[in-house]
Amino acid sequence: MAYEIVLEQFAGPLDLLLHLIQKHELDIFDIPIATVTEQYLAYLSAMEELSLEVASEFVVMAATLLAIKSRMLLPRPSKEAEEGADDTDPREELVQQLLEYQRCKWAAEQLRERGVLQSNVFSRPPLDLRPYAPNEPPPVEGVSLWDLVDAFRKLLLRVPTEERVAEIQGQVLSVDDEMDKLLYRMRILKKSTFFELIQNTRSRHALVTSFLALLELMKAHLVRCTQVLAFGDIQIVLVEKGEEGEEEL
Amino acid sequence: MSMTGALEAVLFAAGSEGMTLDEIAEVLQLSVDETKAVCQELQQSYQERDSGIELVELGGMWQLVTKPEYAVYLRKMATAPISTHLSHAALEVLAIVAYRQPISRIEIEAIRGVQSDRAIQTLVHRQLIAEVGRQEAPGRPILYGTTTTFLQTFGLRSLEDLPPLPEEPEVPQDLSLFQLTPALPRD
Amino acid sequence: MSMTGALEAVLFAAGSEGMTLDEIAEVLQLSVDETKAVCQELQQSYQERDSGIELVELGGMWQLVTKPEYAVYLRKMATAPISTHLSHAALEVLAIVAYRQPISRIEIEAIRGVQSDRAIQTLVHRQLIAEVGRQEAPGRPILYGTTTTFLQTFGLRSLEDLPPLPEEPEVPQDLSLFQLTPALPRD
Repeated sequence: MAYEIVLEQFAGPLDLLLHLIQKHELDIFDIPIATVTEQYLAYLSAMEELSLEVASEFVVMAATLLAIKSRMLLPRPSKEAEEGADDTDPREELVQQLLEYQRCKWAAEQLRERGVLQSNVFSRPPLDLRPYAPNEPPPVEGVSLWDLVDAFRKLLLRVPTEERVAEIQGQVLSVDDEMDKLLYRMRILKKSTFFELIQNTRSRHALVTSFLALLELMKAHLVRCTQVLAFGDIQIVLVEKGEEGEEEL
Repeated sequence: MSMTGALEAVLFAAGSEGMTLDEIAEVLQLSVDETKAVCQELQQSYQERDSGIELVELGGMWQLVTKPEYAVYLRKMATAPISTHLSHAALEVLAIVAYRQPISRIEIEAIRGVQSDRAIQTLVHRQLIAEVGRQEAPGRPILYGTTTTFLQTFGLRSLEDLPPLPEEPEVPQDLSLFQLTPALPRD
Repeated sequence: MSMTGALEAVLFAAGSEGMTLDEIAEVLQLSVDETKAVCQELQQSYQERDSGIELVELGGMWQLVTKPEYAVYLRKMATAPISTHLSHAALEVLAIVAYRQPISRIEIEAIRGVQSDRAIQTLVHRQLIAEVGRQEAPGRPILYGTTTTFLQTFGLRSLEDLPPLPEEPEVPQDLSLFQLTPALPRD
């Protein structure tokens, strides 16, 4: 199936969201946020299963969706009760972002089509006009050797990094491994805050992986998360399932 | 001898980068208005006969190019034009810069929702966008704008030739997305 | 579309090198006899109208050239006040040729990311670079190198006097991608 190829085509989380909205013929001005969030998370885990690298932006969007979803669940203050209270639709900002991104995609497609048309047009190199010049051109003045070297140096800066030679040390972090690690720690701690649990994480990439792994653990009902205070630290509790957890200790 | 003949000879010699109206006027010893009239006359005559070339204005430069319908023959020759193929990401960034210039990297990324530095670098390298100034903000971020190469690459006389963006607030509530966005290559 | 139109487009794009009848026949997918007939037809049509160019056969090569009567304008182009300094593009190309010679146009354009034929033409015209050979590749592209004029202009005894280039800009080895690019402004 063409699943993989389709996944790789997404230029970013907004692209993926637009795709979901279009595919399910949803109203962009009234997004059923619970459904979209669910589908979005399903795509992310599919990407994981296919070992595609999930960029951190996709994870950030997952968090944004979850945040909107939870805000939608809060009772809206009645209009008489709180005048001027913040009763804007929690989806508003996202909708605006999606609309702007949609215009961006439209414009990109216009450009692509024009580029294709223009690539059908050929020119020719300029004619060597030396035979028509009666005299030798005047000598070049005002450029020094350093201008030359400087021009080359600036050029090198303009060349994209991927075309230069550089060694990049890769470190593959798999969500599966991270799930095992987190579960192991949770079996010791039983209860932890998110911050405690991930305190050994050194890079953002690792942080993202840990976060994804935690989401997976929640999905598998192996841990439960609670948040007592708004913006407070998230409490993570191991879901006890018989004795297997005990045995490993 | 005719002025259109002279213009054709001159533009033929100038080749791929073309000439501005001022430059042509200087060589032909005509006023700019007269030059423009001769350009239009030559354009007309290319349209009327079975020529293989035509006169176009791209980014303020007048140049002779082959007619698009003959591309099939030209592709068989080695002198293919510099590839315009750009990645999805690069095209998106380019579209944003084209319509929202001058614009900073941070602003581009806010619209796209993803890091865009690599795409920006590619576009700078291809000289489709360039630094046009600095934002009066902490760190004085670079502001990007499109270049003449951009206009030439996409067959535009000027930025005014860009198709107008679909407007935002007036989008009727019941307009389906499919009407808004033409044929996206998606399932 | 017409065969003379196709021929005109093909010869226009072929540049100053011209093409043999065999090569043209191959591109147009015609027999050599048919090709010759189309060539003559195009020649005829250039004579009949006020064109600035014509089709000639020189040493077995068919090529488009400007008509001799318009040479006066080309002379004007050639003697257009040449500034004594070099454009930014020309300087960049010259730097590439100096450090990477012998090098072809395609290779120069790959490094710069943009078409460079005009800058190359300028440098050839200013005698700072010259053809030093041909690449063993399809179309046998011209290879460029610097000239004695180049050495004199920059006060060099030989190419060995060229200052060594700074090493490739260092990419910090252990910098993670995320440290390189600051976080996106998100809630």
